[in-house]
Amino acid sequence: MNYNLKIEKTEMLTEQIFFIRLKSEKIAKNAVPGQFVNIKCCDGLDAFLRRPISILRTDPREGTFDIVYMIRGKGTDILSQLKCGDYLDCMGPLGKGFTLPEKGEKVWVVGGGIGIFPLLFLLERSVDVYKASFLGFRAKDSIVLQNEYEKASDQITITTDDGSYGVHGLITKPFLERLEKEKPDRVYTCGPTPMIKSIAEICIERDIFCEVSMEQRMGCGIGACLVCACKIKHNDDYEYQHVCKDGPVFPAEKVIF
Amino acid sequence: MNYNLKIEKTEMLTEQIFFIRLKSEKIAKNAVPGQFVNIKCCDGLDAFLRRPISILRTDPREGTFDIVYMIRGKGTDILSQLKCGDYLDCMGPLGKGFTLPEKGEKVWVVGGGIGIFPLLFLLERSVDVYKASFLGFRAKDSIVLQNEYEKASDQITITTDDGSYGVHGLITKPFLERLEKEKPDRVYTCGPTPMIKSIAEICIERDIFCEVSMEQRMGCGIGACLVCACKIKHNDDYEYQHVCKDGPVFPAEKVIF
Amino acid sequence: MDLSVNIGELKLKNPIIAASGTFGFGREYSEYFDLNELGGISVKGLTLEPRKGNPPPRIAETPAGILNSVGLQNPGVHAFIEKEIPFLRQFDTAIIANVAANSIEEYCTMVEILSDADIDAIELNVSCPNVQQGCLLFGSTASGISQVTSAVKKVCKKPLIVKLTPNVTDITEMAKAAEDAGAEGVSLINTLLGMAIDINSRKPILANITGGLSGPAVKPVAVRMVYQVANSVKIPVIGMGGICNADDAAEFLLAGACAIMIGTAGFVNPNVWVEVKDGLVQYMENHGFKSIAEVSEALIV
Amino acid sequence: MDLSVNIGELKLKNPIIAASGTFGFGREYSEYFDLNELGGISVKGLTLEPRKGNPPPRIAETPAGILNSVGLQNPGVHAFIEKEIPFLRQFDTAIIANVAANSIEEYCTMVEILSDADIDAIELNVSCPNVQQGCLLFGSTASGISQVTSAVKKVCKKPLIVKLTPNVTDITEMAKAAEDAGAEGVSLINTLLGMAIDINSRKPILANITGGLSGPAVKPVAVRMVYQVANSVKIPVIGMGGICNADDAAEFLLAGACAIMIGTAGFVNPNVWVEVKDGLVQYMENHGFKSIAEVSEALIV
Ligand SMILES: Cc1cc2nc3c(=O)[nH]c(=O)nc-3n(C[C@H](O)[C@H](O)[C@H](O)COP(=O)(O)OP(=O)(O)OC[C@H]3O[C@@H](n4cnc5c(N)ncnc54)[C@H](O)[C@@H]3O)c2cc1C
Ligand SMILES: Cc1cc2nc3c(=O)[nH]c(=O)nc-3n(C[C@H](O)[C@H](O)[C@H](O)COP(=O)(O)OP(=O)(O)OC[C@H]3O[C@@H](n4cnc5c(N)ncnc54)[C@H](O)[C@@H]3O)c2cc1C
Ligand SMILES: Cc1cc2nc3c(=O)[nH]c(=O)nc-3n(C[C@H](O)[C@H](O)[C@H](O)COP(=O)(O)O)c2cc1C
Ligand SMILES: Cc1cc2nc3c(=O)[nH]c(=O)nc-3n(C[C@H](O)[C@H](O)[C@H](O)COP(=O)(O)O)c2cc1C
Ligand code: FES
Ligand code: FES
Repeated sequence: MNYNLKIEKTEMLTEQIFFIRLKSEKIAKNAVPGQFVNIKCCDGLDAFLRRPISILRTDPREGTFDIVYMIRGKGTDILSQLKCGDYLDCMGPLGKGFTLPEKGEKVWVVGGGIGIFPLLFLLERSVDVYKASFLGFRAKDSIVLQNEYEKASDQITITTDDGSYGVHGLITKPFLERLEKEKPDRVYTCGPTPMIKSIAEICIERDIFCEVSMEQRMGCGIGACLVCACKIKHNDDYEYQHVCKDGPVFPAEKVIF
Repeated sequence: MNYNLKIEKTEMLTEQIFFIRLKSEKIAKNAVPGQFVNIKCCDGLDAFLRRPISILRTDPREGTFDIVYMIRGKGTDILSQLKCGDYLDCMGPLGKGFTLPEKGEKVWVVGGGIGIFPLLFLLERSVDVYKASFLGFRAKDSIVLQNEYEKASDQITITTDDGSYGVHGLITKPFLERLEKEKPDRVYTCGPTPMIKSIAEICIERDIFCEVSMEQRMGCGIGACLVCACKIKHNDDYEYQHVCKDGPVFPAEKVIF
Repeated sequence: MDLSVNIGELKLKNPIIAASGTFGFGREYSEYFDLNELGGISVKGLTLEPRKGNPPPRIAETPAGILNSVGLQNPGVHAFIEKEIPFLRQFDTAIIANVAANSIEEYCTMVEILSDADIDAIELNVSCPNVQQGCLLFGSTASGISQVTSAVKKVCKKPLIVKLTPNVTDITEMAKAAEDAGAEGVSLINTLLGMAIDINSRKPILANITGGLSGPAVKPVAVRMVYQVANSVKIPVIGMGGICNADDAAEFLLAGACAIMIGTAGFVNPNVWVEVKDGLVQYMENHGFKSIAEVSEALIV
Repeated sequence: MDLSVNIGELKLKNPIIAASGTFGFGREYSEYFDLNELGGISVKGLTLEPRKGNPPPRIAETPAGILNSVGLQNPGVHAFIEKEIPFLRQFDTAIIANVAANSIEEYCTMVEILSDADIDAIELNVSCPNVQQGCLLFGSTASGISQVTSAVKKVCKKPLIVKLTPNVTDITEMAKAAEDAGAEGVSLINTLLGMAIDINSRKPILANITGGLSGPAVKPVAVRMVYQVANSVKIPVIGMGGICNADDAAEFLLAGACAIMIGTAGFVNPNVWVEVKDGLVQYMENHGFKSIAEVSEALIV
């Protein structure tokens, strides 16, 4: 098998955040929201393992899909040097995605930092539903894809940790405030562990359907090596399931943070 | 210190052999024939150590120098992908070069394969002397820089192992035949060990001045790590000298092959 | 050209084996390549009871390698027999059961159970660095290895391979102990104990603090140990540690191995096992080797 | 910010030391950077008589590392004292004499001689993998280490550091043996024994067949051993093995080292020692560390 995909477009969204569009009929056709691709950032030893990156959205007609990533270390740094026309080795689509909402439901998505990326795909695939987006960023200069999320949502709330844009503080605040007034049918969340943990707890308390997308360091990316463990309730005990295969999306009430 | 040099020109001489011109006032000014540069073929881990490559020639006015290399493995393969305008990390000039001939002397150079490269610089720097070149190649398609060597020599003999060009067989044959008729003042040789060994022996027998340029795997390239050992006569015993610092050029009669 | 290899009664149609713990029970990779291509599969390390394994993170990337601290998460030997063997048996490839335990009794119980199961060989894992008691303890001394091996040997009805840890002063003593105690073969190396620290959080990257190093970084140590062991025992040696391509595999065979295992490289390239097999055939053709045995004896020193 | 470090009587102005055998006697690198930048220099391993060393090739490149088999080529302790100390003394940096020998007597004789020489410390090399007799033998057992160390200690008038080999089952036993025998500090790791084969010539790349592995590949093993040793002895620990940048150095300090040595990385980047020193200062500023000691105690487990 050959996993080299042609890069159709690259864009620098901020100093740290980059966009890549890749050609793949297979992934464009089969990917569902919440799934990811596992990327070999370069030949050779410099970023030895593959890097998991969420599928931001697909375009089945064009046979392309998009990813957006933030520079964190060696691998993403190397990715940021890729140009249109280069090839990138991606395995995917991988993992279990979100449960799509039913017609007419009220959907709230809550994302923080790089956790917002899998949620756009979910919003775009959720049709005939009411969609509210709660997005938390570090600061104004780290806000990306605002237009896309506005287009994909009926209502959008943005917070920044430093108050440099939108509501000042954590995204959980406006989320809670709105919960006082109304109750969504489904909540989907992805982002820093403290954030998704509190969103999950809030929803469980109120008994609202909630799915969380988890992150964990990976090896094989397909369920064979068992390194990407996520602690999951199992009867009155727990077991380690695996983010790459059983996840990255899990029912909030199942996850032991 | 910064060792990144701008690549001013690259050229593919054969499928396997490449030419690079690099900008460096320092190296262009100071390098002498027989010296080499030690090259970091890429950032990172894929070709971890530097690769020693001879200085083919310098252009002090332009402040450039040239190298020619053959693809052997990882490092040289990576080098072959470099383009004009890229930067290359080179330490040098390194090592001890050839003893230049005196006015009016008869100079013969004997090179085999990649061993021919340091000899061009020597020929071009040897003025007011008679210069004969004996160059051995694997086959016609591995012959490179023929014009340059013809320009730089008064007479040139080329052999190929398979007879596909020039004289059929090893370069030692025509070298010996000509020795029957006349005797040079100086012989300089570089190439495969069997070749330089026999050239050295032939010259020692006949008591002709002969210098050989040696190859050895290197670490630091500057004489600190002692890995690039070359067995050298020492009184009636031997000692290990070091190709990167005491060499690569050694007096033929000193080397224990 | 003859790619087949015999390790005691164990017959491998080719010397390419999936390394234990990197390949699960074959289900996942079966979607990426035809498992019939493999000489054998060493399954995830099995214990008598199911094991949850260690908390995450369980993996850290290091220069040219990885650290893992899975800690033998597995469904237990019974679930393996019921659920996994039937799946694996669909393929024409040897099933090697990798067995870990905390006591000699437990090793024996498991080997008894597996002796009546439909598997082709048992790989005694006395070298797992990621569990507290047992296991590695036995593998770290010659006496420990000979105790476990001879005890197991009494009840074992399958070819027995002892998997050695590289975290010892003299690997040849360990191999000899296994040979003397009746092992049909030895496999090496398991992982080198290592550690990585996140200098910003100031915490070890692995929740388990230390983990096992594998991948290209360990290859020179593995080749050296295979070479030493192959020159000190008469039983077949299965070599592994950082193999990423056919050249690496050839290096292990030249060092004296009769077969090789590949693990970590598969994380990056799920076709690696097939590519190594095809590349090895190419190498043997180019160098006029007619059998694996010829390669294993071709080193010139 | 206080970069100084004390190892017994040995005072280092900063924790960056050139690793033995990779830096000669400083002459070559003095043309590339100001040796006054270094906390110390551990010179090429010295023997009583001059040594020719092993035949070439003496180096092989491996994934993220190198193998070397220099075999202690050196001019002998007397030539060192006459010719090299005067050169090194021009610089404000600690001179650490790395001492290798084949017998306890020889170790003692050398240490006696060096005790009267103008050096700052002695690093007892009981861990060179590239010479036939002696050396590594002593370093591979706790009893060997305590014998050599206590014998040497009787005649040693300089701070004594024992350099440990990683090729052992339990590095903490070795460190404890050195501590109990009176060593002021331990340094680790020396090289991991490895091997590389040229699959086309079918010969080992090194004329010596095996050699010592160093460079980034060994870092996780080195960090783990430094962590284990720092938690099992009270004397200072000097860490090394694959350090290429300030982040790597910080990793070793967090693991419990009080100083670090750098060798192989200098082959690729002759400025590495200076860059690591400057980068470490940066790291300490960013994280509010005021002294090296604070970093050495900052690991959160
Ligand atoms: C299912 C999933 C989806 C993700 N989607 C995105 C996305 O859409 N956009 C985005 O910017 N990031 C995403 N991430 C995080 C991304 O994988 C890491 O930021 C990236 O692997 C860092 O690699 P690096 O080489 O830059 O960092 P390094 O620190 O050099 O990486 C070293 C090792 O640690 C692993 N690692 C480091 N941080 C993480 C992390 N947070 N999660 C998992 N592994 C990590 C790397 O994969 C690598 O193996 C996702 C992670 C997961 C698990
Ligand atoms: C003083 C000197 C001058 C040289 N000049 C030239 C030149 O002008 N043109 C040219 O094509 N080649 C030259 N060589 C040979 C060149 O250094 C090697 O071909 C090159 O290092 C191979 O690197 P690689 O990554 O392609 O091969 P790999 O096999 O991947 O290299 C692996 C390791 O072995 C070392 N190595 C492999 N072959 C040699 C060799 N023959 N000599 C030294 N080290 C080796 C490499 O440096 C590297 O450290 C010279 C060698 C020396 C010592
Ligand atoms: C994630 C992971 C899990 C492993 N689990 C086991 C195991 O359960 N039993 C075992 O004997 N070896 C186990 N190993 C060791 C491998 O089988 C192999 O010995 C080692 O990884 C070296 O080979 P490699 O470099 O090709 O991976 C594991 C290795 C990894 C990377
Ligand atoms: C070429 C070479 C020669 C060495 N010689 C010695 C030596 O003489 N004495 C010694 O104690 N260690 C010696 N070593 C080991 C280093 O001092 C150091 O312990 C090891 O290389 C790990 O550090 P590094 O990865 O930074 O190189 C040598 C290492 C290399 C690469
Ligand atoms: S990464 Fe291997 S199981 Fe998830
Ligand atoms: S390469 Fe280090 S001394 Fe020659």
